[in-house]
Amino acid sequence: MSTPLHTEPDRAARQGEREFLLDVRTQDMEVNMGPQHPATHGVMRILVRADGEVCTGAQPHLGYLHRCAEKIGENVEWLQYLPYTDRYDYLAAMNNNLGYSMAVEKLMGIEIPRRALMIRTICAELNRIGSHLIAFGTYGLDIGAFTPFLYMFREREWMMALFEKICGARLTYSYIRIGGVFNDAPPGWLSEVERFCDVFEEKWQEYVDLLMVNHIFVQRTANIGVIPPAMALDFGLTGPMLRGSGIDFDLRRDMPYELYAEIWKAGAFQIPLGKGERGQLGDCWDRSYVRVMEMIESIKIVRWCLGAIEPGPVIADIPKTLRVPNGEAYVGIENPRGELGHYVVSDGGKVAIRCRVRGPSFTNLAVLEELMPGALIADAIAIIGSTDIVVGETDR
Amino acid sequence: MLASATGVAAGETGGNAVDTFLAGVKPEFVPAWAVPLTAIAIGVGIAIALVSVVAMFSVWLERKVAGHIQCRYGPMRVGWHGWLQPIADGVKLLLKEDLVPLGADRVLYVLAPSIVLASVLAAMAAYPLAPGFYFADVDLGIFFILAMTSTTTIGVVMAGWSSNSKWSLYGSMREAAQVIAYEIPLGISLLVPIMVAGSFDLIEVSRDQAGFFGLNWYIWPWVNPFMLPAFVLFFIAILAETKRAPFDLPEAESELVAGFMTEYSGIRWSFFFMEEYAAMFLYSAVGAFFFFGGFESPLTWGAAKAFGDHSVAYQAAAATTLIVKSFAGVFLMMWLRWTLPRVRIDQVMTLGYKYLTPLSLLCVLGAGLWEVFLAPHLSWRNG
Amino acid sequence: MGLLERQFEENVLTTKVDWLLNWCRLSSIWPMTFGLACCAIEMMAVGCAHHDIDRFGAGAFRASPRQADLMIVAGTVNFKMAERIKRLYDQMPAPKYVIAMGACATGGGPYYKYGYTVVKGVDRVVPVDVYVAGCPPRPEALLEGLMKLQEKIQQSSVIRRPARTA
Amino acid sequence: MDFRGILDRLKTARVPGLLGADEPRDPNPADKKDKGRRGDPFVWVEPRELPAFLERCRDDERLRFELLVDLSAVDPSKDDPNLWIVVQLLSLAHRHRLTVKCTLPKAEARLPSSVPVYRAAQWHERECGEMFGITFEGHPDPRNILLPEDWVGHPLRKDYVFPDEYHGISCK
Repeated sequence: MSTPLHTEPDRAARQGEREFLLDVRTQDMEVNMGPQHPATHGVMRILVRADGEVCTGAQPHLGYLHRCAEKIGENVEWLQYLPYTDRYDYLAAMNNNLGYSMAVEKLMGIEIPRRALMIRTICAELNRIGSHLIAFGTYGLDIGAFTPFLYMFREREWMMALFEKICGARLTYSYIRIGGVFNDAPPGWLSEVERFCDVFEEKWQEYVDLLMVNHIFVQRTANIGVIPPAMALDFGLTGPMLRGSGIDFDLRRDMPYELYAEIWKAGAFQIPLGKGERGQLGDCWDRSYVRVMEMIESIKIVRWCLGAIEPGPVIADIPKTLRVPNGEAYVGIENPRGELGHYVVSDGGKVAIRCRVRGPSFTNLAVLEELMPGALIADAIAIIGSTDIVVGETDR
Repeated sequence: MLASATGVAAGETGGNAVDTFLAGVKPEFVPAWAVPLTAIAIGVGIAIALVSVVAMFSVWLERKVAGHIQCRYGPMRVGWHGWLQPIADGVKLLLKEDLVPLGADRVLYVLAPSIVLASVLAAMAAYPLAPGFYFADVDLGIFFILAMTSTTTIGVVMAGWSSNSKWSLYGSMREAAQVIAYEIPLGISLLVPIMVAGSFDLIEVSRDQAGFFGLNWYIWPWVNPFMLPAFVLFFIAILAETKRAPFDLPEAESELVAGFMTEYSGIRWSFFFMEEYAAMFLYSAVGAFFFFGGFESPLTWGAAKAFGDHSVAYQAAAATTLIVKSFAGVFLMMWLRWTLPRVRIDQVMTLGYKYLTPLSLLCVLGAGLWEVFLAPHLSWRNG
Repeated sequence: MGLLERQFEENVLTTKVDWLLNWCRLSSIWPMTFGLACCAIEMMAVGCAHHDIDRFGAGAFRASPRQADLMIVAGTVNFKMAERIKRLYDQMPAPKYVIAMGACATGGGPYYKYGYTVVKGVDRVVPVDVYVAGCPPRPEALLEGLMKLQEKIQQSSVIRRPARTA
Repeated sequence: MDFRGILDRLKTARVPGLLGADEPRDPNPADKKDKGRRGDPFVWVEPRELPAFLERCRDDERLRFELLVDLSAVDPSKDDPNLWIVVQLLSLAHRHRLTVKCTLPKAEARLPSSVPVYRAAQWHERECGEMFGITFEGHPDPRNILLPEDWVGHPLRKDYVFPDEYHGISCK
């Protein structure tokens, strides 16, 4: 662990450690990791106060991609709001659709046909794999390894082709609707998903060997940006950030929704947990480890669904113009980045009173201010990469 | 003890092939002092041509190697398999607007790229293309090359400081720290082959490794067991010197936007680019000379047997072997760049000072002891 | 290039020189890594192995605006980002081009009606050369946009005096 | 524990600021206008006491709401004089959720900040403040988080008028 010489602004000498630089008064430099920076995954500005290479403070500035999702939620009809849900976390659009649809279904109290639940779970888990692939690929890019990013896009292209076959879009699907899914899976789609799972498992092993256990990658991520469990809870982190710090909580298992209770009982998947193998518990390496292992768990869930799916209707009967009964509901689901919550208030009309979106990246990013002081500039990039944020979801 | 027998074969030592040739064909009315000047002009022309050709080819090679490592094609539409790509890049960079950022220290900003490129060109001068064809047969060959290439740091620090941007300041500070730290192991690990060869002159070293099927190359353990570890340290040091692969911190893509080159555009930026590729070519050529038998290979051995030492065929064979070996080194560096992640600055420093420098000192100690005590008794060494 | 720019009248020689200079410019357009939103993911897909943009010589994504010729505005532009885009555009050296990728950059896209912070089209901030439709446009659409830009560069005049419009 | 259990625990532990609870109910057939209520139950809390209430929820042994999942506000309608503050709590230990609501007059929307209780509240409160015009007393850094610094008006209020020009870029 590279213990930085002086993180306190007034540069008091540590106990016992003679600080020979004490008389040199250097001024901290304010560096703008601006909205256009290769490592900020989109448009997020971080004002880093650095003394040489050592960061002494960081202040994230958001809002460069604020697209007024919540105001639109109050002006657009229920079903028309679905395309907007794809666009805030554009790496896991299926999970966003699922979250919003479940919130409205909870208010309406309708029953979803079993085949629709199956297809929903398959799509959500495939999208989780795609999202983790990009997260892991761009993390390699931040650390400096260019090639793993392109290998992972090879798998993601296949996943996008699968989604294109089922709903016609590569990135913004609007496929999971209120009451079920838009249309049934085309013939041969399920067997292709099966083939995808088989191929993906050996490719997954290749990624682990290529990057996860690469010595330089480990040196750049172990013991960096350590989040103790107490800090994780205080900052309200969820998802891989929480599990990376060793807290064993996953909405799919602990507060199951849709089919996950049944899948968990069938023992199809486990929840990977950060164990601090390569450094302290809760460092950047652990978070990446949790994301990589989650990909394999998602494959197991998809395999279980493929085994248990049978023909049947795919959408409950929904009136053309939806009128959601009076009431309010909050539904949180396990998005690849954490808990994606939809808080929907309706007074029985065609348009929502309030459609609040709780983005996991928004909360996970707040911990950055706590992790940056004392890290080198190169570590700061590794920490930002390990939080795996999507700016569309941070700014909504 | 080794050099005397073979010295005469390459024409009188000391003089420059181009110089003697010009003196011979010089008409009367041309004054005497014109000959060395034209020789120097020709030499500078050759050096610049060599550097630009090498940079052009390396740019194309890099994009194709990167492409194929990442299972894609790389440039295809610009001429057959994109061979016209470097020419298009070069001309486009020439046509770019020549801008100097506001608040930049104009003189240093403009001077920096030229210093950087000049140092590599100067180093190229002492680089013999073939045993008989070289610009300057400098007795202190490798000593001169190392001295010249170490001046690039000055140019880079000037660039970083003068372009008035925080990112380039970071890049240049890292560059200064890293390159200076790795010059020590670079110099020391080269001592091992110099000790075995007994001379700094590149042509002498290469001739000393002549022999059947390259069995006399220095890299083999039976010549000196400490040569292989010395080569490994040498290779790591030149990776850091040319800011490549795991050590590309000064121009860290994902951290410092574009490192010390952030504010440069157009032709000035391409100077830095050419310097990087020329330095890669030069260092791998030095590696080829001192570890992999410079001009000596089965090809030259056959050509020497068939056409004798002075024939053009022998010179051509020697030049091709050297070019092939150098580009093998360049390819290896490119291969590393697209696979390994980047190391952090303090890890680079600890590796340089705490591990590479002591290890290279050990190598020199071991090689010295081997040379003094064991080498005279080994039959194949005294050949 | 200031001296030579647009000085000569049109004849067989200058058109040939123009053709060559334009060919060099269009075959090495270096885009700037500038992804805003969902279109950025499709831009990454274009840079990757399946639809390789490097085949057109445009694969070197430069992070610094100084070394980039092409700014692909991929995603929604909002007011807070508009000033940054203007500054980045000004920092790019002279022959620079802009591709407005996706419905948001072209005209506000799905956020046109109720997006109070969304700029209704990036052409209100920077001059745009090629508009690519789609939300997000398929990688092939972006490649087609790049080819359209290459055609546009092909016709531009470098050293010829542009035809005197009335 | 289900909602009833949590409510009883809140009452027995005499948690400060508890006003009442509201649970989903079917529309009683008698009067036409009563549309009933669907969805989640929630708890009404006195706004001045919100931080103390949250602290007790977090530290109470039987409740253990370690995670503040979300803190946001709702403007029910144009003519309703009140705003709602909605807090979602989640307990990892006992696997249960709680929604806490309090009403604030629109004209004078002030309440103490709950950042000392949950650090996660910091950014949520900043977003709430800029979108609804609520001032959180004692918030360490009350700048705008999503909107530009010089933005006029609070967009998520029902009576918000869209701007027609910003820094020279027209919005029409």
